[in-house]
Amino acid sequence: MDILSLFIVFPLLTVLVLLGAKSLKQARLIALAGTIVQVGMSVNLLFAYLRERSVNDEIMLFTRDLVWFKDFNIHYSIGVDGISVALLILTSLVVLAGVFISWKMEELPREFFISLIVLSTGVYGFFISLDLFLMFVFFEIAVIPMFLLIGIWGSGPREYAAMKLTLMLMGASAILLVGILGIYFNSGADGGPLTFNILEIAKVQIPVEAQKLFFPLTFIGFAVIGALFPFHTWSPDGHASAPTAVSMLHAGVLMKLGGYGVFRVAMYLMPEGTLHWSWFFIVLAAFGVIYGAFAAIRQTDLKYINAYSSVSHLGLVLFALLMLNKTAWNGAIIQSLSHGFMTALFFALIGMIYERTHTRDVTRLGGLLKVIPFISATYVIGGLASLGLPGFSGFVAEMNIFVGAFQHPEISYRIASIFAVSAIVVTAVYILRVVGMMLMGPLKENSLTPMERATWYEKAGIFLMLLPIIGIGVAPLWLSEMILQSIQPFIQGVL
Amino acid sequence: MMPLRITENIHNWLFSVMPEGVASLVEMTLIAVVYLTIFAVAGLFLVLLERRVAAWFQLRIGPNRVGPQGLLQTMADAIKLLTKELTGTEKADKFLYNLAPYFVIISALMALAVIPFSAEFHAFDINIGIFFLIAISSIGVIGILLGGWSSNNKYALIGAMRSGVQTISYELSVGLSLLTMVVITGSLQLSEIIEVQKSGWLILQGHIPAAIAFMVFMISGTAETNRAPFDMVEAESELGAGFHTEYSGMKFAYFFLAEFINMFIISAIAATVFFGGWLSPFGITESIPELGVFWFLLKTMALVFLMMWFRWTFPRLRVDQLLTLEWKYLLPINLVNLVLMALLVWLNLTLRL
Amino acid sequence: MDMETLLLLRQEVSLLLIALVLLLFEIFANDRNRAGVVSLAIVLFGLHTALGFMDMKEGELFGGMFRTNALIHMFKNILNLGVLIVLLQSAEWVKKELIPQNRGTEFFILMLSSLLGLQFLISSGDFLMFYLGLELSTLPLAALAAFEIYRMRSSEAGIKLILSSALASGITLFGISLLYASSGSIYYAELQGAISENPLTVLAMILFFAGLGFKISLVPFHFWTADVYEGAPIGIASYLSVISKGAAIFILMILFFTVLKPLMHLWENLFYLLSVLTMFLGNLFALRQQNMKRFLAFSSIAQAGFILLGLITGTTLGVATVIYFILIYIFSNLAAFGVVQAISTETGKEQLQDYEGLYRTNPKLSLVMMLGLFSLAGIPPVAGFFGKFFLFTAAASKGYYFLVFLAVVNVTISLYYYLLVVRAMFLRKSEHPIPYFTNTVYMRIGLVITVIGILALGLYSPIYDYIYALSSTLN
Amino acid sequence: MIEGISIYELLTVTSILFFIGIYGFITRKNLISVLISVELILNAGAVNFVVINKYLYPDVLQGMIFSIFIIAVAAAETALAISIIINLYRKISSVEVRDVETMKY
Amino acid sequence: MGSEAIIVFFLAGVVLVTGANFLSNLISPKSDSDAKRAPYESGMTTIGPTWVQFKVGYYLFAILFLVFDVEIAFLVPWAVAYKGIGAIAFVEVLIFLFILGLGLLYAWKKGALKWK
Repeated sequence: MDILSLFIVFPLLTVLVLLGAKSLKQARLIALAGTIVQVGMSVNLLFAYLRERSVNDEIMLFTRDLVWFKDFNIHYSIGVDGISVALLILTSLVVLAGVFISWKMEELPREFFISLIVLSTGVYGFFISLDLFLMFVFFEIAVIPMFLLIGIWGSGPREYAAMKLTLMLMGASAILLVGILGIYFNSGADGGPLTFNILEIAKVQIPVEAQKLFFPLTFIGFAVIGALFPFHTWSPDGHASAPTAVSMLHAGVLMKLGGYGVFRVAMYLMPEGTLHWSWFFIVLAAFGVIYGAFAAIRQTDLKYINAYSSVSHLGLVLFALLMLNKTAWNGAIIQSLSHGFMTALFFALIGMIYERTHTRDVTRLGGLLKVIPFISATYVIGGLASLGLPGFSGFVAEMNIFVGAFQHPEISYRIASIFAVSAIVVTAVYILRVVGMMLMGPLKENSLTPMERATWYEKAGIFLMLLPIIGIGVAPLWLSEMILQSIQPFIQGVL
Repeated sequence: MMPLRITENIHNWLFSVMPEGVASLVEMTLIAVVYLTIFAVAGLFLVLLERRVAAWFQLRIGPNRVGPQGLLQTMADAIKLLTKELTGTEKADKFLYNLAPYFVIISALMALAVIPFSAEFHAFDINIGIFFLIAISSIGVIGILLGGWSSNNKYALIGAMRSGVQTISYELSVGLSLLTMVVITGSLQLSEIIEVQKSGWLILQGHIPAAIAFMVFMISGTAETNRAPFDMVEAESELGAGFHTEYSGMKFAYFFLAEFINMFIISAIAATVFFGGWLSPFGITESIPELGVFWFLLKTMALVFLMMWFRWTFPRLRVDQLLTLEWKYLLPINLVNLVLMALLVWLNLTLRL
Repeated sequence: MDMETLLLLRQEVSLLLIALVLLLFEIFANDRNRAGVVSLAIVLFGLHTALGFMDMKEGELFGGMFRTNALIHMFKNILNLGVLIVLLQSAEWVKKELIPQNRGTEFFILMLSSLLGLQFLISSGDFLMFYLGLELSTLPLAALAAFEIYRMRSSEAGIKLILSSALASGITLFGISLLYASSGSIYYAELQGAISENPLTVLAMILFFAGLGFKISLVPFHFWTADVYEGAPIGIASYLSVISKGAAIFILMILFFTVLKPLMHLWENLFYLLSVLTMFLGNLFALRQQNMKRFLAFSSIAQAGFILLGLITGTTLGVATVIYFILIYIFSNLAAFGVVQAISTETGKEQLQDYEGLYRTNPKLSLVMMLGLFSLAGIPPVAGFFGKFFLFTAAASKGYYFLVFLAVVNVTISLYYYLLVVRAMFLRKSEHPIPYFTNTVYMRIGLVITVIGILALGLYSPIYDYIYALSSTLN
Repeated sequence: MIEGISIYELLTVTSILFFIGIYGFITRKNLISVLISVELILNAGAVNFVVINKYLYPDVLQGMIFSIFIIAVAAAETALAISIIINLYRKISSVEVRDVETMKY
Repeated sequence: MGSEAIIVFFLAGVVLVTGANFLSNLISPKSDSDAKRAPYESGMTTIGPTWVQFKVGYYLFAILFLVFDVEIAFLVPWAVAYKGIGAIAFVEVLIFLFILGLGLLYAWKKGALKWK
């Protein structure tokens, strides 16, 4: 078993073991053990990658290629570069944190953890696959458990939210499928064999007409899960109804699939298509950034605030990717990671607050810093990271993005960048507003009841998220280097 | 060869004096008239015969007033029927009510067309003769059903339904027993069937299975004509007159006539298929083909007499007995018999003189 | 009538023998041992299915009326397997409903006769055999649809099925006669070179298509589908939805890809149109169904629309993907129907709302149902996804990207109503859920086979490779 | 072959028969009438086969054989349909189409 | 005579019935009364509708008849061609009749042949 296939096989084994679990205790212990091993695996992968990278300058490392359907030239083809490794680590950490946060999952615990782990399997698979077909399979595997997770364990209009989320994402994947088929049938170089392999397609020049046709399909297909405006509407509803751990995973990991897919498939394989369409999607992305920020101001529900801020932040990721230069891309990927940790942290904290106060309405909360100081303090830290305070990951990401964006030679792109930058100000407004209303000030009725301090498992979850935020913020170069190295071949391909 | 030459002579004469189209038209009309005459005469004669035979069985004299030996009795009956009022029932389905006689008469007439009276006296020597006969004889039952149904009379309806179930049931046996004989001849054309019999009547050629087939055919043929002992269709003690209860006068006469013609047809078929038709026994009059008609009629009348004999020998069957007889005895026997005959032909065990 | 002939006819002869054995059993059975027919039939048919996997030679019989080759043989095995599952799933119903009425054997005999018809249909080498197969497969089904004689709806289903099928086959017949008029033969082999485009042939083709379109329940001929599925016993509905539909598609494919190939530029457009109509209509009507059987009926109409995507290609790829899809579709749909059957037999409940909270009382059944529905919807990693993906690939290989786009839109619509069922089973809680019950051995085996099929068919690629290798023999 | 009548006339007759059948199937309100309409269609097909065989391809009897089988199948179809209709009639005492439309959409 | 004979005989039948009907209408007396038009029911007024529902037995036999009649339709060509073919035709008809015989047995066992 190679180091990457383990990421698919091990979670499935965990699921099998979980099937035998009889009670909450057993289930969560098995899940915890499984996810800890996953974190171990991803950290191990990081070191193995760094070791291998120093001697090997292939685009993808640890590749493995097995023929699956030979008539379609579908392969089980996997491999990673720096970007994938970083995202894998993000995933494993968020999943582990999710298990911690769900420590008290009373209802159908076994099924809950199974769904959670199946979801993570889909995400792992997506990040490591080099075959479009395989990638698509994992993409859908990652989406479908969301239906059950939100539908069964969610709150509020959970059925509606689950249905909306699933249908929109599956609809997007359906559009994506057309795009993938388009790529596939144009992947044969001069009548050569057709292939789904990303690296091989990249070597072939897809006809420009085909690129112009299939780029938007592929792009939208992926970007919907990256909450591109106006296809973002599933996201706030989904977040609001989902249970805490699911929100974390969803915003922290699942939405990253969009950016990653856009980057790795749409833009990498169809550079001419990218150039042809980028203005259009930049407008959408920039609009999404601003729209998300302003929408967040208007919300009173904590989860909605965070959801719209996700729309805004991920809009920034797509925006940066479309800027088509190294710095912006670097920023986009760091933003992905940073947002992943940050938003997961937020959702975890919101979950904890909700558990204690039974409301997510900011206007009904106040003075929480006095009663639950640890949770409140971490919320402030997360908020500061989110609005891009230097020293935290958000700053590094947004800095890179805006620097990159302004490097773009065309004036119209710069104007768009200015608009996008202005969103930062709005971000600061809504973050500080929430902090001010909820954490400071006098205690309100919902905050009055005596509250439990953060438990050990909650703290564990929080620290898992907090450390990387600070880590990236303090020592970004280490990460940047890894990413830039991986971006290199893409730069050559696209620009 | 004299009497048979007549047709040819007439044919030649007609075509010599008239244009072709008119000639053939006239010829056809002639043929139709001849057959209609046969139809009527045979019907009248058979009715008379029936009455005389019945009387003979019951040691009475039977009709003897009208004409010499009562020969004109049925003629008088016919005229009487012609002058009777035609009544109808209220709420009857007028169209179907009037249509029904056409069915029975036409089917009987058409069946008559394929009967070979002799080598030359054969109006319609079609290559699927027997098949045609089976087909056309099943049309008659539609007339009966229509008549019964459209009369708006319960007796008529019940009679018709009984007739339907009986006729279709026994039709199977008729068909199968004829098919059994076709296996020997390998042809459906009646003239060819007779040709084959020049080396021995089929009942002799096929010996045991042929005898079985003959018996089955006579039984089911009797049943198909709704004659006693299979006449619960018109069981007067139960149903008035059965399906034609509401028919009067001439319309009643059609059914009556058709029934007797059908009896003649059944006998004629049996005579043709089993007893060599117009062939003389052992070829004794082979040199005089004019006697063909005589032999044919002789055999047919013998079989008609047999059917009349049945009537005064067996009691009427109940409907369940009737169906049991067909479905549980005749049909399985027939199927086995068919296989037996096939085996016989395959192994070449048929008798040839 | 030598041994070799018999070996070519092996499948059909063995089916016929089973039917006759069952008939004999029925003739000599008494009230005490009558229930034994269920086991007898299933065991015999299981043997038949197993023996079917032996190799078979290629050949023709009756002067080309009947022909068989590896591809046809394989498809017969697929049908056998499907029917075996149907029989297993219906066993309990037969025992409960039919045996006391003394009508158990007939169910099996009619079912096997219908299968026999289908096998002749797909083995046909001329239109006479084709027509006979078509009718032999439909008529017993009409009898079966009306089998619950004490239920009005069953009779209604029966009469609707028989009348509309007779209409369709009549139209087909007329089409065949015109085809015969234009080319002078009813043998496929002789027709193959003789077809040329002229108005008569085109008319003939369109009329001919009607009968098969009816069996596949494509849109202008779909009216019977929902009513029949709802009224008929569930086993029959599932048979109609997968087995007879699959066989009809198979023979349609053979005919259009070989005999009617010269008219391809015409039927391409026909299929295109019908595919779009069928998908949309099936899906839109399925959205509003509350009865599980009706719901599955419309879903199966929609699935037929998807299958046309593969038929439109006229290539080996199309053949392989269509057969592969049918195979998967058999397992998926039978899984769904199996659960409906199990629940209906046990409790008599067939409405969607009855399924609320099913997971909490009958988790295994609802998991099977979920797998089946996900497979129908085409969600990885279950087999249905692979089937659909390959079908779309086949269509895209001919450049029908827009059609594929419409199809994926429909996949999304269909996902909605499949999720409605999942929602009822998993998300909802009910005041009166269906109580826990255990299934009989037969039903379990029937469901387990479908689950294995659903899980294995997609991930285990040699099956597809095998089908593809055989498909290349068609053209 | 019938003298003086060409294949066109015969095929016209069968086509008319066919379309009468279709029309009847759609418009008739009585199940039996619908059944009869269907039979008309089948018979149109059967006659077609015979006519085409006789006029166009008299050497081989494909069409004739076909028509025999059509008759057989039509008989089976009718038998079955009638049985079901009888069963329906015993339940609802009607053979009207509108009375067997309990299931809709 | 050719196949037009059949038309001749058909027309002859039509002429016969129509002519006799015409004649009879001409010479027969005509009088009308309600009693005359009443259906005959053993001298009683009729009870209930005439077109009563029939027992299913009739239809059962009709359907059985259909089966065997069609069988005959298939046996006819066989019987005609039998002599020229020999053994194989014998075996085939044996199979054919065996299956049919089983059908008959089945109907028997199921009580379809019983007039209840």
